Amino acid sequence: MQTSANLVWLIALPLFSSAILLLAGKRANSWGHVMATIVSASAFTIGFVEFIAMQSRADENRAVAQKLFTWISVGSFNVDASLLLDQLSICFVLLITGVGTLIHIYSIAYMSHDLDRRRFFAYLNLFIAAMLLLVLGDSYLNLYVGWEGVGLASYLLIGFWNQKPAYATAAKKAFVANRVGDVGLSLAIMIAFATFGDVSFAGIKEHVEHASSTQLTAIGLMLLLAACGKSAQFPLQSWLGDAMAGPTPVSALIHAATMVTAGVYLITRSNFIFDEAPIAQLMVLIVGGITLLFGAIIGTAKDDIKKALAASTMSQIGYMILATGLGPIGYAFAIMHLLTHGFFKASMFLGAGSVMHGMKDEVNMRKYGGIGKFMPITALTFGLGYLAIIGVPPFAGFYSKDKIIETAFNAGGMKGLALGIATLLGAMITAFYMTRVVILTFFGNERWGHKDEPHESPALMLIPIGLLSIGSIASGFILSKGEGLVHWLEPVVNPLKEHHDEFLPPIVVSLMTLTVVAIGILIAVSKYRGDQLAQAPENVSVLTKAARRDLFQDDLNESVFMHPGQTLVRNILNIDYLVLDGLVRAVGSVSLTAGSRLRSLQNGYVRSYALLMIIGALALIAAIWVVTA
Amino acid sequence: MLIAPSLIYSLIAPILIVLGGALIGVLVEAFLSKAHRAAVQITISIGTLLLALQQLWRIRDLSSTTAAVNSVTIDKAGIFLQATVVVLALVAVLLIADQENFVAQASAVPGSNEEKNSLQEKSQQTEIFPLFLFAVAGMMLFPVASDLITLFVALEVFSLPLYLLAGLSRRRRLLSQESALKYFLLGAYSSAFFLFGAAFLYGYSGTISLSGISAAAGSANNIFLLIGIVFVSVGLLFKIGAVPFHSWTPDVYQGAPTPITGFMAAATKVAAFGALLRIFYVGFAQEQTLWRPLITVIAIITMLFGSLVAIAQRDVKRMLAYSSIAHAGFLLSGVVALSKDGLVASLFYLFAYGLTTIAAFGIITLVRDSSGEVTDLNRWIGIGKKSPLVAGSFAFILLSFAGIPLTSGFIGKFAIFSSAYKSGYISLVVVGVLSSAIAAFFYIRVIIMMFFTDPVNDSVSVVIPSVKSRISIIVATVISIILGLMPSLLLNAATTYANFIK
Amino acid sequence: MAIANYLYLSAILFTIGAVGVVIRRNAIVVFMCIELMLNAANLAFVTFARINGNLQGQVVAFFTMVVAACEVVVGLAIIVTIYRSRRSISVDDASLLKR
Amino acid sequence: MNLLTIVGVLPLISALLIAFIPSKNAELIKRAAFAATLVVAIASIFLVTGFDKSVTGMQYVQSNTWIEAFNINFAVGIDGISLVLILLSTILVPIVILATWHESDLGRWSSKSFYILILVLETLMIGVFAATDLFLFYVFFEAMLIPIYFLIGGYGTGNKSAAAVKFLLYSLFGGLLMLASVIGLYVIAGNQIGATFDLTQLATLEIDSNTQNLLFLGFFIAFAIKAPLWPFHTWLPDAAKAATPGTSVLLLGVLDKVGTYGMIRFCIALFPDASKTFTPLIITLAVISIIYGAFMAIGQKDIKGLIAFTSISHFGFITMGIFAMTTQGMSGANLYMVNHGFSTAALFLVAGWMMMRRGSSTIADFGGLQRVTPVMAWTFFIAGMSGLALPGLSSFVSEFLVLVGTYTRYPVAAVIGTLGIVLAALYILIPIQKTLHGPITSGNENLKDLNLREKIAIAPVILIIVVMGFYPKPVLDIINPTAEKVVVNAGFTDPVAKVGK
Repeated sequence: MQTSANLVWLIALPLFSSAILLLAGKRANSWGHVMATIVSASAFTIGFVEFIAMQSRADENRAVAQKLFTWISVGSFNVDASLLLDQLSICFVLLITGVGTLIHIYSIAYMSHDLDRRRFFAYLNLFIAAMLLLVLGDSYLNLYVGWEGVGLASYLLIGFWNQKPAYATAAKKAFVANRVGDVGLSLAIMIAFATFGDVSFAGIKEHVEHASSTQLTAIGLMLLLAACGKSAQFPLQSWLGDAMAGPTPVSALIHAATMVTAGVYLITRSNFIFDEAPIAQLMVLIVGGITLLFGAIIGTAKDDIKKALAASTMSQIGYMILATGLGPIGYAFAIMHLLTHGFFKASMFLGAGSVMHGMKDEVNMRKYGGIGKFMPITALTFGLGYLAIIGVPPFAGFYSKDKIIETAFNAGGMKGLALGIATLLGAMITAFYMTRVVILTFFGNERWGHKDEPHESPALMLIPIGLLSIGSIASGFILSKGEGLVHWLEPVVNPLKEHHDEFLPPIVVSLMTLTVVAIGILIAVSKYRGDQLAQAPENVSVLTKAARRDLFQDDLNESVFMHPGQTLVRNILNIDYLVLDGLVRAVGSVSLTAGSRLRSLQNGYVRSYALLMIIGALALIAAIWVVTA
Repeated sequence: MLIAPSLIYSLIAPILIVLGGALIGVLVEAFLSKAHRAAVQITISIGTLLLALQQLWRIRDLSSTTAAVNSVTIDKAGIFLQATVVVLALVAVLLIADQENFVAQASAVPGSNEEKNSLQEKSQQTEIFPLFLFAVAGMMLFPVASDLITLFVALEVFSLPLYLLAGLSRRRRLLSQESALKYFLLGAYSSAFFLFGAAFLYGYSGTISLSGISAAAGSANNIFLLIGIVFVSVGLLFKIGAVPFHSWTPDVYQGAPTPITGFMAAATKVAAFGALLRIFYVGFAQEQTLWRPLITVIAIITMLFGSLVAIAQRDVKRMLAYSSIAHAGFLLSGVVALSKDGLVASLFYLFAYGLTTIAAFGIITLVRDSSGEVTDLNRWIGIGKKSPLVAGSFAFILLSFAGIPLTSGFIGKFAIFSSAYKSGYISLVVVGVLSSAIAAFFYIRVIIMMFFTDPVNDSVSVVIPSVKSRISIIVATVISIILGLMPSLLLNAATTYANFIK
Repeated sequence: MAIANYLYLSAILFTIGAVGVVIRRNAIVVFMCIELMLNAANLAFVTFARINGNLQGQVVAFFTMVVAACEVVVGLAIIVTIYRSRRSISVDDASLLKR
Repeated sequence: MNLLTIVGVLPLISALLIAFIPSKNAELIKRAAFAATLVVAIASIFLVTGFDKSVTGMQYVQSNTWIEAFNINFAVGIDGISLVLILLSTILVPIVILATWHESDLGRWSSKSFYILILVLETLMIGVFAATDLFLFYVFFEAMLIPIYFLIGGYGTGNKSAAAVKFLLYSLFGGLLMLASVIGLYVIAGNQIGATFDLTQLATLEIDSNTQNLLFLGFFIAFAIKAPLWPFHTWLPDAAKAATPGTSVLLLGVLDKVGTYGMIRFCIALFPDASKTFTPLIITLAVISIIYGAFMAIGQKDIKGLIAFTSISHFGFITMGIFAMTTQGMSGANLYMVNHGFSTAALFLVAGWMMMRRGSSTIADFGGLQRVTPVMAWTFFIAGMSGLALPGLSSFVSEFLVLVGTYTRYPVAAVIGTLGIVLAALYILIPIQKTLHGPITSGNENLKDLNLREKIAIAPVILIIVVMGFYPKPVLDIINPTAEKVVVNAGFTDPVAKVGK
């Protein structure tokens, strides 16, 4: 394998930059954001250079590696800190640094009024570094470092305005939910080590066929748990909505485009395991299917524009996860959807941020309305993202989502049918809720209830949005052209080992998709056409109520984990004091009591002392008598 | 024709020297004017003790079973024990010389004018010195006595003066007199037991010599032997304060003048354990199946009882009394061990414990208020602040009692328990460590009171000791510290001297 | 008369003395009980001397008498002092030291 | 007298010298103490340079007769395991002194006695890790209690004397049980190979299984109390709450390590068979400790109590790693001891500063510190992250090694242990949210941020935490050979991966 000394800089640059910004303190206030952006852009440049170099090499030589140092080496457990840049990771590198840089630029303007902008950029850089480590690590353990690193960055950014208790809580919630997933990842690594004696991708891949399916299934399920945590998949999805507490660029970068897709990366990266573990793969499909509907349903009821988008993200990642569960052919489509989604969702989030920027940080869409005419560019770019996500050709989403739906149907049998219908249904709901968002925000009556008119955002914000919009228009076409991405990824995911019969011709699937999308749009239009109230209606269907409450996932978590957990803690506190410490204290008090009781033998009377002596002497005689007799 | 008994004077000279000193002391009382007595008596006491020590050093390598016909056996262990008694006496005599603790006129009724006058005249009851020397002589004789009659006589020679000394406290005289009465009555009672037991041993073996008793093993009437062993044991266990023959200990320790308590607690233990060891190692070694389980049980009860009851004490002297009971239990483990190791351990333990004990009681004499010594623990609160050095020394001594490493007490415990373990008495070791844990509680509580509690508005103060007391306390404490750090100094000696000849 | 009877007598005397110490309050009487015990031991010694056919026991008896005399001296001194202080020789009154 | 002995004796000599400085001159005493410990720290680093990593036996060996009668020697020497722990101690002490410069001012006694106690304690800490004579170890092990006892009782806060007593009595109880076992071992050695306390010789004894089990228990209970392991832990929270932060650092960071160190050095090395017998039980206790400590930590209202219980959880990990009997578990546990020392030090020192400034140790009394005292908040945050074993920080490496090492032999225990990872997030993040985040609550508006001295004190700790997270190799290289040897000597070999290499 080729080596490259550049890889480390991808991570080191943003990492150092982050450290410098944090250590320099206020001194860096004036130039911190600039440096951070430049660093991010440099990382993108490095990535791009590597990408060009990679393209120029033959398929089998495209991957490059760099060993930095021996990290942990104990007995047979040897993990090097080494990086691997292959066809799969380069996609991510470009996405992360590319979208990342745009969002850095956007944030310069977006955060310009925040006193802590420097800290914000430090966190952003930290995130970039961690995320790059996640996708560049050549072993599960290296990945794990990045995995938790992005969790940390996410925690810091969600809680960026942690002076608001709710935001701080949201950050904590995200971290804890992610940690639950992390347990899965660490268990997967342990099982992998116990099974293969190795935790590197290459090492495991080499021996995967010798492992029993039980072990592989276990590893697969644990990896899936990890993915659920990080990618906000059912049943660990509840943190994502709350994570919108972070500044909007964060939502765009971390909670839409990159970090939350790490689960997809993980499963794709572990394709060699999932391909040999059908049960785990089935679980992936089920999780993906449930989440894509779950997210979509939640999306229909949210009035907070960011939460609506977050639900959409959840749903879209559900698509990707589902695609990874479809086996070899699905990985490429998952990655493709991941990339296109990265563009259009980021663009929409930034658009939402732009709207908020113009609307005094108002997030409630019920208080929007008719903003399109005040913020035409934002509206336009948002619209492009909208068209992309609902899958209107030739926008990006059409190519990627259509492929997933098609592949889902092609899974065959009842499974294929169920998955196909689920994905179609998801597409319809997506069309519905996205249309709802667009109508509520940009069309209709003005409901913000104050005199100040919304204003368009500065160019520094609009340019990144614009660039992302181009991505939402074109990326789908580019990536799918000549099955480019599929072939590009082939060396990593070994696709097309088996070939399914086509359940339906592709064109039929596309038409079906377009039809349900149109139905979704029509329903939304008919429902939200005309003037809307500034308040959310109260008398709504049970389903809407449920969706507003995130389908009761929080309530479930609270009643199943949190409240029993709190009760448990209280009880353990009592047990500790009353029983364990109580025993210790009892030893003390028993000794004391015994001492006081025995003390009363000493009553001060000589005669009783003498009696005690006689008794003692007689007892001795009796004892000897017993012993000798 | 009468043949003069063969006496090896050099070997019994240490005892004779002390007895001689005591007699001279009596003469001094009779002939010297009051004003000079105290100084002379102190000089005589210290002088005789030093002389005795010097004589012991000269005979250190000699031994004989017939030092005084067949009644006294001078051997290595005997010499070690005698030396221990003399050294402890030397340290103690300096404390005793501090007349502040003693009654001005013993015969005066408490609270009477007579007493006030004698106090004003600063008269002193200097008879304590000859009494003290008699006691020392008895204690020196006790562990080397090798027949029953000598044992009995020695027992009485050291006990009778102590009965008197216990009643000579200057303050709280009623308590002091009471303690003397109790000590006397119970002591005499236990002597009667001892004597009765001795009679049966004689009946059993036809001889009063320990070696003869040993030789008669298995020959005759077991009932006699049984009664003999038990009753003789009762007498000895009484002296060491083993449960259930301990009752006198707390009362007498508390009531007696503190320097006497210290001397008694240290030296009596040495003498009594010396005799106990000799009797059991030499006289009853053949009947070990009979008495070892018995003494084991007594040791266990004694360790636990002493430690437990000490927890509930509020008076520092009483607390140390119970602590000494617990230590008697530990020491009994060495007796049960019935081995050279056990003997070495016992010798070391006795010396180290004795010194520490005298230091402890020496320090207690320093804590006073206007009406004399303060032994109520609640009033010891905060003396660490008033006098860190004294409190610190006391804390060290307590830690030594508790057997914390780097103190002599720890080495002693280790030696004793390992000898018991080696002889197969693991139960003793387990109970021993458990009761040490219990015991640690009350030692540490005193440290807390001294150091960690703020002094309330109390008139208790730590007086600056007289030169004599100071020397005594410092010597005892310093030797304790040295023995903790370099126990080899004494352990090697104990190893060399751990030998009873039969 | 069988020689063992002397031993029984000795044991009975000892028991009387031992029990007497426990049940009598007067310090003098208590003290006399102890003397009784010593004499019981003496009787035993003499008896055993007879049984064993040597004189050691007899000798011991003499020593015991002397020692007992010394004890009387010391004991009476203490009892008298107590009496002077308290105007009582009940051993039960001397029970300030306890617990 | 070799370097090891010099390093060990230096603090004691310094203590003696400091005793001659008049108490009034507190500043001079502090400086002298700091300088002395700094010299010790530097000298101990030279121990590493002279340490041959390829040798698994004891190095810097020195043996002098101490108590001839029992064949007790002043025998010291270090292998990888003890070297890193000695380093931990010697590095932490000057940091603690610097960090808690004014801690002694409020005590019952003078600063002088405080620093004398600290220095004496340092000698004992080094001694306990360096002793290769069982008796000598025992002496250090027990003697160490006394300075800590006085440090808690004399300079602590709150219910300090009760806590000090509880600590001392509990530890003494364990120590005395151990004494019984020490005696037993000594006697058995006397019967088999002649009386000795030499560890390598004691390891060759052949002891029947019943006796071995009992002796093992004597040692183990003492160490379990020291560590402390559930259910012997109840003294620790009290002691940690009452002690000053500096004392707590030494208590949790170094002294408690003696417990886990003892398990390796004595329980396993001397009684391999009994270790095998009791392993299931001990692993169970360890797992309970992990979970229980975490739950208790979540429920704590007091910062010190919180840190104490997190430590109990962490000691569960360490114990689990030790008794997993794999090289990963053993090395990981060892590394964990070091890492936990530093991260607890960071947590406790910063918490100490927070409490000193706020005048309260109740978590609820703080709020919004991130905006009032950013540097302090950051150090607390990083320490907290190390406490929850965030990858990239030192604790992660060790925790993961322990888990992976345990999994290969006891998968169920490891799986339950990983739950601790989630709970760790809760017990760290909840207090972080309450103290650092949220609005600035009243009483916290005017807190001062760290001053230069405090920054200098905490910087090396943070640095070590970060560097050891990315590059633990130097330490692992020291530990590995010894750890492997311990596992092999105990009669274990690592489970082999089922497929692959």
